[in-house]
Amino acid sequence: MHEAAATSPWVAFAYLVSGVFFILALRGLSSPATSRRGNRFGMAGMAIAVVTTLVTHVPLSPGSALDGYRLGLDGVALVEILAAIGIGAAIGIVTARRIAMTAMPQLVAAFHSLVGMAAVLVAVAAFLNPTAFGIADAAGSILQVSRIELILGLAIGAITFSGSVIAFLKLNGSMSGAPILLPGRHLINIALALAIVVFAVGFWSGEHAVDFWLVLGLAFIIGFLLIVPIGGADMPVIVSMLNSYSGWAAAAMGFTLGNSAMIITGALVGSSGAILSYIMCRAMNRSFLSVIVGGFGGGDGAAGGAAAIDRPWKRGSAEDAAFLMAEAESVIIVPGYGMAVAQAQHALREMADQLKAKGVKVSYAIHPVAGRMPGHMNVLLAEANVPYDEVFELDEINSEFGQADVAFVIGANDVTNPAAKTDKSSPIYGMPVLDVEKAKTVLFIKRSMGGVGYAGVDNELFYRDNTMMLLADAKKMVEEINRSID
Amino acid sequence: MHEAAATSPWVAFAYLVSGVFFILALRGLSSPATSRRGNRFGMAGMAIAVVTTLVTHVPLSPGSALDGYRLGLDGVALVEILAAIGIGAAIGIVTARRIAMTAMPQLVAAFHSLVGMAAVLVAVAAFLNPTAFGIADAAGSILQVSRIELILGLAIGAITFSGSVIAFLKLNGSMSGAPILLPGRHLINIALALAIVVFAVGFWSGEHAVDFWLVLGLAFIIGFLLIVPIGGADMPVIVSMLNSYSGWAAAAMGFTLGNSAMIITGALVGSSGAILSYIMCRAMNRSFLSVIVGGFGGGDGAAGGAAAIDRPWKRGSAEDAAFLMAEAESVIIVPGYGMAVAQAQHALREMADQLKAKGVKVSYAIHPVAGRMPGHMNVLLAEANVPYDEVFELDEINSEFGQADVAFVIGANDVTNPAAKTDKSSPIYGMPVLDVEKAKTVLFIKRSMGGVGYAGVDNELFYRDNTMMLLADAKKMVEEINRSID
Amino acid sequence: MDFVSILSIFVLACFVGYYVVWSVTPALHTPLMAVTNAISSVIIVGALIAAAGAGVPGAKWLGLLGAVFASINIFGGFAVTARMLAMYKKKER
Amino acid sequence: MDFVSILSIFVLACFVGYYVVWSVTPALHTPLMAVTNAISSVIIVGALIAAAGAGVPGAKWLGLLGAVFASINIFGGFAVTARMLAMYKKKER
Ligand SMILES: NC(=O)c1ccc[n+]([C@@H]2O[C@H](COP(=O)([O-])OP(=O)(O)OC[C@H]3O[C@@H](n4cnc5c(N)ncnc54)[C@H](OP(=O)(O)O)[C@@H]3O)[C@@H](O)[C@H]2O)c1
Ligand SMILES: NC(=O)c1ccc[n+]([C@@H]2O[C@H](COP(=O)([O-])OP(=O)(O)OC[C@H]3O[C@@H](n4cnc5c(N)ncnc54)[C@H](OP(=O)(O)O)[C@@H]3O)[C@@H](O)[C@H]2O)c1
Repeated sequence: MHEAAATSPWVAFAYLVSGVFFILALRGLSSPATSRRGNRFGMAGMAIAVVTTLVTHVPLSPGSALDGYRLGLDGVALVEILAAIGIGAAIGIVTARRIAMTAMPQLVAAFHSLVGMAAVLVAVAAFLNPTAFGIADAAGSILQVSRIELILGLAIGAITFSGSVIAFLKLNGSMSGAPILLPGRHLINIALALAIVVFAVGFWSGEHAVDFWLVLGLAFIIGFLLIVPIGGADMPVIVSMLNSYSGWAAAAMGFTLGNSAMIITGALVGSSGAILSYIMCRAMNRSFLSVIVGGFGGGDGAAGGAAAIDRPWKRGSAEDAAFLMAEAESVIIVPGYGMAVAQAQHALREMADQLKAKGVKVSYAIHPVAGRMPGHMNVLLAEANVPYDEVFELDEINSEFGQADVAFVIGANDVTNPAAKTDKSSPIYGMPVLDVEKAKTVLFIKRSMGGVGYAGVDNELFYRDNTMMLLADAKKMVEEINRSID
Repeated sequence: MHEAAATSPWVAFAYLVSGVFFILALRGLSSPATSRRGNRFGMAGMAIAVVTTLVTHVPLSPGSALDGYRLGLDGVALVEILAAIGIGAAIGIVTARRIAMTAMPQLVAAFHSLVGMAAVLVAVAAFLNPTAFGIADAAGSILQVSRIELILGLAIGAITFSGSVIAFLKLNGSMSGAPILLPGRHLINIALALAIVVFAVGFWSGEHAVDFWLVLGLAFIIGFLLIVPIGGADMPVIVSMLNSYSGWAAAAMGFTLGNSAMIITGALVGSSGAILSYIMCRAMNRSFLSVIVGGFGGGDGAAGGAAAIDRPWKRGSAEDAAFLMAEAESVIIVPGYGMAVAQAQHALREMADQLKAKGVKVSYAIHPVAGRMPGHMNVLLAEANVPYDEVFELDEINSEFGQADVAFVIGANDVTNPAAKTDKSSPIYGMPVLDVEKAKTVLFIKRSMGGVGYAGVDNELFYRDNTMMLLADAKKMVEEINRSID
Repeated sequence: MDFVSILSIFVLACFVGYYVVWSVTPALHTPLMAVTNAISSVIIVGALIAAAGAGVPGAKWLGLLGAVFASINIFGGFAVTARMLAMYKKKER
Repeated sequence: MDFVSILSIFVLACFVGYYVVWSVTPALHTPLMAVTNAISSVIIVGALIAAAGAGVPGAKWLGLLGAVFASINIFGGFAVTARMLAMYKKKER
């Protein structure tokens, strides 16, 4: 009965519209001006999908199906469903309101784990009640093609879940960011993966429950093992990869249900995650494989590492910096991960305002992997009310450092390191970097000479003649500078 | 029987692959380096579609269907089919080999008329023999939804055919390029369009043959009437629009046959034509509507028009030009329609070679609507072996005229006219133009001071102090310059 | 829908996804991650079907739990995206 | 294929077409016109079906004629595109 309703052309059409709205949602993100409308398209698409499903899958009280929908409506079940949505909505909205912008990476990871878990729950439910999903044959056993789709959705969902949980814990600092390297982990992972394939095939051929549950358990474990060895700072690539997985899981469920909204979404999200991972790897000049294999990036520059402190360098004070910038014609601000950690974006905006009031031309240069997630710096600057037309990508602004009086590097490190251009032995060799050293003066805010960036390498810029180091917490330093400019 | 074969999932899959190959064909055109592989994808996609159709629609001799395919094969019909393809192939390949690159606009128009005619023939055949197309119900009459698709394909095909024939005749010079303006033509066209709609609805509701033939006849007529009032020089927009139509006609037939290759192709071609028309209109700063309404562009500057010959201007000789350019550090060549007419591209390439041998930096600046069809100049320069990395689009090069010693304008006019930037009353006001006037010296090749460009307006540049007019046929002038450089 | 139709939709959607994501401006990559998260929760459709299905109570409760999780994501994802996007402003002139 | 599947394919293909055509470099717009011309002759599928259909000789002959026209376009279109594309060369270094 449900199936008859679900295959009405209008229902399929509604899901198509929903899918198209999702496309328009992402399309809106091609510019900040259209992005808000895009987000509304996304909400509308989701509303269409949910309402369509509620209408075509009204819960019926047992035995009453013959009376038609209206009479047989199972009111309790409907209330339960609406309550479930309501509870989720409340939790979601409160979280979204409260979260600090600097905590975005964790939030995204946490949300992914929920998508993964939801996919697992749906797959298990479909396994337990295939008739409700219209994937059972007359004898009540699951169609073979649906079994493949189901087990795929299950495994991907489980990996997404446990992987995202680890990513969340590492990003949130609830777990050490350092890579945890089990001995023989590659062998263990390969064995697990093979086992999953074997049991999946078993489920496909025989529909045995035990195969189903084994796949579920092993997928949880492999998701955990795959992510644990990866350093906290590599997590954004992983989060993006898991995002991609959650898309493919949705697509697999879409195949099961013949639902075009889910298939389109799956393809969109799958591509999005894959492309963002690719962009990050390219901008870091690392192969995706080297990220997945893990062991890189102890996290947050805690290492201290190879800094050669015996070379001479110049230390500056907030007053020096204020004087230099107030006299300058143009200042380019280069924010990095340290700005996010220090939450210095608001103070920074005030500084820029003061400088602009003095007639200084201020612009912001954003490296594609500055910070710890794609677009991280842009969101923080936007939060501090920096207009987005003062913020430039690497390609747009890199040629302008030569004409700038001051490059103001705040909490960025790797993305300015000239070793990437010259030193073939450097781990970041080949990564495109911002040419801050071409500015007349480079001001560098960081907390200590010993602290290194994500890649754990020393930055030769600190010791240049035209560099002045401002050693302090980014927010405190900028606030001091603000007081000195008058 | 045919239908049973046609609905096998493998057949649908083959058509999907064919459609994907067509996507990859267009995708290849995103850069010259990948374009040849793209074209091969296109051929492969077409081969898959044709072979799939031949295999699933083997001609059977009447009455033998029960014996199965192999026994009942109608050999004569098969030979006829292969012969038809062979004849088409021979004509097509010979034409493609022989055609001059300057005649591309005509060729494209001629090819479009054939697509339109093929669509008409297929629609008529489907009307005469609906069973073969699997669109007949048990009683032998055509399904209602198929009637809509059929009549749409028929009308669009017919309009594409007759419109393209006129476009071909105008572009080929077999018919005057001047717009032919019937009195009351808008009323006539509206009446015709209404009549087509009425008869189409009639066919949809009653399946009367007379409605079908009336739609066909009227569509031929309206295609003719719509294009006749449009000036020869506006034809490229029209050809592109007809290209778009032929795509939608293919898509309509694809709906009829449930064929994804045809649907995907239809959408690709439909978008392509529409986008190219849009690009042309935008680059000319005209609305699509004003093109469609017609009456613009008497063609080929024959008009002579408003040239104010009483203003002073400087005339140069080939020797002057040769001297100036040989001494220059950088020369930017701006080709236009006149270069195509004079077939001066080869001579121009030699000139550039000679200059480069003297250490002059030579580059080419191509305006999006230089010439008479999109990408026209690029093909001609490529024909003359100009490497494509010396050829730049408007956006890429426009800022460099300021540093150039010589802007060498050969047969271009409108695309350099500064009136587009300053004179609000000019018909080309608002169209983006090449800033040739910023070069130290502007050399202008055209045949006469009286001759104007496509838009029929005078160009104030001719009278500037830093302009030197080289009045002659473009090819002859360049050849003379070549002799003078030594 | 037959399998080849679904496959066709999927293949074409992958092309669309590829192009649409590459056209997202890098400045909005963080909102992109948030919004893809929200839309991938369209998996709620499956959860709702399970929750409405009669006969197997276990499946029903799993469906309800799935609906809770998915709607946390949906509402949270769209809300946080909206919050971020509201911050992107042009210079006032 | 049911109508909604076909419609879905069409809608998604329109998105793909939009993006794929905008990504064509302007220097190759003339080859683009030629190659779209060639692929739009996939309408030959309909002509071949008509030509193979038994019973109605008129339809058959129209199909054959359609096949001639379409294959002029197919072979001519791809050949002229190949000829043009062969001319686009990089600087030899
Ligand atoms: N954006 C992404 O999507 C992404 C993804 C994965 C990996 N990554 C990697 O992350 C790195 C980003 O480069 P980045 O230049 O932004 O950062 P970075 O190279 O990691 O450097 C951060 C700098 O900020 C300083 N810092 C930390 N906390 C601070 C505070 N409270 N006040 C002032 N300074 C502080 C650190 O030095 P002190 O400790 O001395 O203060 C360090 O020099 C790249 O290597 C990139 O490959 C980025
Ligand atoms: N490319 C497209 O897709 C497209 C489509 C539709 C319309 N258009 C329109 O076409 C125009 C193209 O601009 P354009 O600058 O390339 O050309 P144009 O403005 O039409 O000017 C052509 C110039 O070439 C000269 N000329 C003609 N034959 C010549 C010969 N044999 N030797 C030397 N010179 C010759 C003409 O002057 P003389 O007569 O004095 O020699 C004229 O000044 C634009 O207005 C555009 O809007 C283009």
